[in-house]
Amino acid sequence: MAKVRCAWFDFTSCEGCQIEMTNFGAPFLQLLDHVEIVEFREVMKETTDEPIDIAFIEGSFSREEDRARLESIRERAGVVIAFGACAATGGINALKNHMDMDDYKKCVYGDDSNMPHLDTQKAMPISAAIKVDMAINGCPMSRDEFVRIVTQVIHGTEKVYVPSYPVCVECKLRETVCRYEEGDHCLGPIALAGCGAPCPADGIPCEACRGMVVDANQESMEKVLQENGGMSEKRAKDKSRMFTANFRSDA
Amino acid sequence: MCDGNNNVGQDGNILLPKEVEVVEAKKVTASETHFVLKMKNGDAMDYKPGQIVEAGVLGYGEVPLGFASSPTQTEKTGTFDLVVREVGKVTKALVSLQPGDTMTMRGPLGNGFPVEEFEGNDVLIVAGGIGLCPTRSMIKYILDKRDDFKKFTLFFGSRTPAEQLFVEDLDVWRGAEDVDYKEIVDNADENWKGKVGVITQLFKELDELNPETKVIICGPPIMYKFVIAELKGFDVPDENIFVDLERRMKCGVGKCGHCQINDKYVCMDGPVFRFSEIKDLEEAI
Amino acid sequence: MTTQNASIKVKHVTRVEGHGNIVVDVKNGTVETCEWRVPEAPRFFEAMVRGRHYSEVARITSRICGICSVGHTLASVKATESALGMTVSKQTDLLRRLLKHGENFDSHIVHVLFLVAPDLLGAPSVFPLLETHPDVVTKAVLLKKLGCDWASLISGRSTHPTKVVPGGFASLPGDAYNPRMAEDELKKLKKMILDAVPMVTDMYEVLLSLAGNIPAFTRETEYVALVDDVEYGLYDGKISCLMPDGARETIEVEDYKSVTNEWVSPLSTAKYTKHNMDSYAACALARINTNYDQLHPEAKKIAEGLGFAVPCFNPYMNSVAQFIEAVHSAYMAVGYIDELLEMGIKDEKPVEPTKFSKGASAVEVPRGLLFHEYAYDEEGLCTEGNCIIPTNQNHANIQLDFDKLVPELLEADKSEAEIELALEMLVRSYDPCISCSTHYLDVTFKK
Amino acid sequence: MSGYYIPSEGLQSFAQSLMAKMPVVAPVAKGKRFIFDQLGDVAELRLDYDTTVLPPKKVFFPPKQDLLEFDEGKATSCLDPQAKVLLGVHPYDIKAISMTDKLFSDNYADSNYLANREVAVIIGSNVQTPYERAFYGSIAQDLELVGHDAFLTKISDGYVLDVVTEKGEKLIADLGLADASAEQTSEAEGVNAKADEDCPVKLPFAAGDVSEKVRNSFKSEIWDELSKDCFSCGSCNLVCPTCYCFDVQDEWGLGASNGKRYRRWDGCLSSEFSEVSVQGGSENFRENRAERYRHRFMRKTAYLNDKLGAPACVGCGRCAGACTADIADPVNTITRIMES
Ligand SMILES: Cc1cc2nc3c(=O)[nH]c(=O)nc-3n(C[C@H](O)[C@H](O)[C@H](O)COP(=O)(O)OP(=O)(O)OC[C@H]3O[C@@H](n4cnc5c(N)ncnc54)[C@H](O)[C@@H]3O)c2cc1C
Ligand code: SF4
Ligand code: SF4
Ligand code: SF4
Repeated sequence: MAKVRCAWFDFTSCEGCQIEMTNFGAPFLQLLDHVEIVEFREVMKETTDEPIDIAFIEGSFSREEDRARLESIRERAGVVIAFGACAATGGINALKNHMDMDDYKKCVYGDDSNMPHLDTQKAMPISAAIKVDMAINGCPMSRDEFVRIVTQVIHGTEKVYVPSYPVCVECKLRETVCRYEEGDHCLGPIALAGCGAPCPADGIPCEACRGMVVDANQESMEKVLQENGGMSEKRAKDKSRMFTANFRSDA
Repeated sequence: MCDGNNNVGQDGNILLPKEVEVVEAKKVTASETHFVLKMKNGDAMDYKPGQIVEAGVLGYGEVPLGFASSPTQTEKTGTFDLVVREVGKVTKALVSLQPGDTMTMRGPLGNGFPVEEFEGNDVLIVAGGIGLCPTRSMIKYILDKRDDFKKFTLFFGSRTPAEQLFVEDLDVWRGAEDVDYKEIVDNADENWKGKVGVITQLFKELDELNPETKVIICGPPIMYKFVIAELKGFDVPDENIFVDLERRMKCGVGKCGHCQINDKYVCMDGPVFRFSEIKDLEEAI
Repeated sequence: MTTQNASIKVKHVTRVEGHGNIVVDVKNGTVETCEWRVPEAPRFFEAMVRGRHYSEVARITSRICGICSVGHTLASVKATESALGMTVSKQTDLLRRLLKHGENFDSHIVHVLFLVAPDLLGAPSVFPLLETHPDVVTKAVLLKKLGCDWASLISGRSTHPTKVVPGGFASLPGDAYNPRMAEDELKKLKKMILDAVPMVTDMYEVLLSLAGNIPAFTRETEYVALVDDVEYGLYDGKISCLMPDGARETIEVEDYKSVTNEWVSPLSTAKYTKHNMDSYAACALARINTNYDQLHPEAKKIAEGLGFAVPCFNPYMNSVAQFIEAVHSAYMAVGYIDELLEMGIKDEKPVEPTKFSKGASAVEVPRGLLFHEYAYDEEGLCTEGNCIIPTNQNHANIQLDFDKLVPELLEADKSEAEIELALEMLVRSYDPCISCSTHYLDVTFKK
Repeated sequence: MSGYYIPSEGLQSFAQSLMAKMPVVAPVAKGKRFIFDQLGDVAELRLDYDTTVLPPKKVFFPPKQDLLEFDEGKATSCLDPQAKVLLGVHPYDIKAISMTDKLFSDNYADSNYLANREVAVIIGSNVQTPYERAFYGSIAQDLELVGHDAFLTKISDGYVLDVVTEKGEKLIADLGLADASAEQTSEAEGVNAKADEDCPVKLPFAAGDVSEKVRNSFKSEIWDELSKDCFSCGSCNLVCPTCYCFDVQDEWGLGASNGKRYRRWDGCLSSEFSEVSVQGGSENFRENRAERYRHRFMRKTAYLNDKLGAPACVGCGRCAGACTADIADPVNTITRIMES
């Protein structure tokens, strides 16, 4: 089997998904038997102008000026994978999408906020700019899912199965005591699974970093957040802005 | 039902498939491939028309597929046929197999058509699109044992002439004396000289239909309702109508639950159902 | 002088986290422009935390940076604890220190072995080294994995930790759901660290053989780092400013703004800082210059072996300082684990807030000093936030290093390629984390 | 067979001597709840548990179970049954296990379940602390309590251990347990006879009536109303001791051609569960929440009754507690339907 040419590109993000690539240990070296890394700015100087088999794109699309670069990657790549939550859904960066630009600029840069290089637009998934074939979701991306998807793509599968059910399923499969039973709250019932539900297992709520399931029952979620999660109506309404701003019915 | 002997793999693991050799692989339409297959290790494939198998490729998964050949052929040649339409992950892996490659298989599974009940009766088969695959098994069976059946009528509808399956068979049936074959397409092309329209139009050409006729319907869900309405017009009782249903199936042996329609498991109680049994099951059709 | 004019254009200098530009313009032997620029897309975290509940704030600000997310999380929960009047338990304090060492070890291994070592070996990246130095790369990968597992065991995961929450920990180390299992997990970690010591020693030998390739450049500057009574300043303490003449000044964390004095440059989406001098450095070098005495004896041995002496004013030596710190962290961790096991692990719930006000914190992240500050309203919702990250604090210092280095290199008749490499290596030695500060490292030479 | 007596303070050493023979899986505390887990320290055994998050079916039918491994086109079975003691199983869970035993052995016997089941020794236990949502006292009453090998009953000053199979007898033969006295035996009988009375919630309808009425409500609009808050999260399926649906997926390994096929618990409440490709397109036979929600209740109260001889619900109450929207409680739902 010829090695698959892979490249990594980054946009607005914390680069944590790229760093997760270094956290595999020995399996990473095994993966290098099938994968040739041809571009990865964070760890290497080499770049390529040749066609790429798989382009992993990290970061959200948050500046119009990034569109051209995204398009050129799309042109060169056979498969484009949104790498991590920022690229797949807009990620944490979309937490400011409901705010007014002048307001958030002023908040951070004060009187200097009118300098033009500080302008941004709403943080969107890269699919807002180019066609994306699949996503390795999560904040940070799930290493297990990375291996699962990449090995399938290497073996020629174009349509990789990824779960469409909520995080509660994975929570049950690992027998985590539900946050609600511990007197906490959780967005698991509307959150897209695939991560293996690490957060509730570690004792914190699921913040839905992979976005929402299709047909998420947002109304019921608000109700549960108030009735069982003990939140005020306002907090319950604002709760899902953290990672799922672009999924909300008001987005 | 056939006994389970064919089914049980190593360690008695019912979910462990056996190996099947691809003898021929012929692309018959843009999306369908016709396979001729043979069990490896000299095992026999002992099935009834209308039964199914779980066919797969290791690393991609398994999917339910209906036999497209008649057991009468398998008895003679030791081979059997499947037709696979490429729609997704597993079917893509299946259609990429070449002669000499290995396909994995569990089966035969399911009930199949109640052949004994059909014997000595008139038979009408209404097949739409890929619904011709599982019914081909029965058609071939009837044609091979023609004397066991009375009048045999076959309706076949497809979306376009290019999507017609088994073109060699169709040629034979068009000219055959012992089958009343009628065909129609939803949309014609410039070379099509036949009828254009929906499959139910073919009923208009029938002067009469013996209410004792045993009818098989297999095609897209939308077809069932309209065909059954036509049959009502000829007073065919629900007990004489047989439908072939499709559901997602993971195990094929009545465990995984995916194919369940109310009380019924399509993989065990079906895929062939007497219409009278399921007509009140809301989720069935 | 032959390099009267220089014309080099390199786009996307690599092996740093985030994007930054260098613009150097030399005409007739005179440096006309020499600028370090950060055009990373701004991300506005301080605006995004407004209105969020205190339990969510660290989860948001962790996403400032995927590499020092443990540090951001710790700084964030500490600032929140200070604002909400929460005093954490001894167990929490020890576990967090153990975690902090885990992050330091983890990040330093990546930086020194994956990002800097290729420069010293003249390779474009770590991947060609797989062919030439397979043994070294394999060990580096295993050590990196150890760092990740170590931090993950305590914090849930090394990128965007889960278990670290205001008031303590959301759950026990590892997959433990009771104290007995937690103690087993810590024993496992101790064994993992001790088992890795021979690999660390091997890496020391490699570094020793390459030490000669580290450029000799010095520039006296102010060093800012944490000082802590308990240990070599990392997790907690006060701010110390060390002047080139050895003068020291200690400042309370609440008064961090009197040190950082942030200003916005039109060249950058990140903010710049300055204190007593025109710039200061906040990095491993700053820490080791400030706290050398508190290094673990085994780490001091490594420092001596590498010929490292304080005070050191060569910014390129920051990578060596990082390696020494990695060794320090490994030994310190073993001590902390022993202390925890001796105390016996208890299943503690995070402490609750006692007030709602404003509070600041400082934590040393692998690349320098980090400040977080928040204010909360009576509902526990954040009303304002401020994060000052080390790379921001180093931007001005990098600029001044450039200002001294470029003429020296021109003087020494270096080729364009050599100058380019020297500048890239300088930027890299600071281990900048630009996405922290707010992506693109372009080096542009104009004639 | 025979009854033995274990004094209160002897319970841990009893468990310890079992642990010396083979792994013991028993209830232990996890946060505010309990789970069945392999005992690491005998002091952690909690026979006073109310109920566990997941039912003990996980011991035979793990949430994720490898079915086969393959390499270079050759597949081999992953069956690897490990003998263990399953200690402290409540009667409702024993009933559920005998239901899954039947379901996995009917028609085609599934050795992936049965092999694990056969090597396990089950020691039941009476309910010392009933789960607040439990209604086992008023459902599946006619179902015989079978399938376990021994049963522990808490009495005033210890436990009576009833050994009911040879497998059970073999396990404890060399432990030197004292025989239970006639008083102890009759005290235990008394405890078990009134166990159902202590069950906190009661379902006041006969199974046959429920089955009929629920079936007849198939087309009722009540399902829309009942399922309005449903998240399609499937928690109600996954925690249920009598649910056994699964999904099968293939997964490649890191080598060139190796991998495995596994199954994982699935639930009819998830929307992908009933998706099919029909004629190449995609269709969902239970597209909306109400249809899926209804399917579960049909299965629990009607569809499997003939096969199992009782409704496919043993009244553990786990689904009621697991449903974040609190709409999965069979008692509430059945009552609403019966009263509609
Ligand atoms: C009784 C029966 C007989 C069949 N006979 C034939 C036949 O003779 N020839 C033929 O080409 N096809 C037949 N099918 C359909 C075939 O099983 C599906 O096309 C196949 O399962 C799709 O799998 P995939 O992995 O390629 O698609 P996927 O990538 O999984 O998905 C494509 C679509 O198929 C659906 N799907 C996934 N798994 C299944 C499943 N197990 N059953 C049904 N839909 C599924 C998905 O929801 C999706 O909409 C039959 C199905 C049944 C139930
Ligand atoms: S903890 Fe969250 S994800 Fe897990 S079951 Fe409860 S609500 Fe669902
Ligand atoms: S009924 Fe409750 S537990 Fe079941 S799928 Fe709906 S929300 Fe989830
Ligand atoms: S339906 Fe609910 S109460 Fe009944 S057995 Fe299942 S989980 Fe227990």
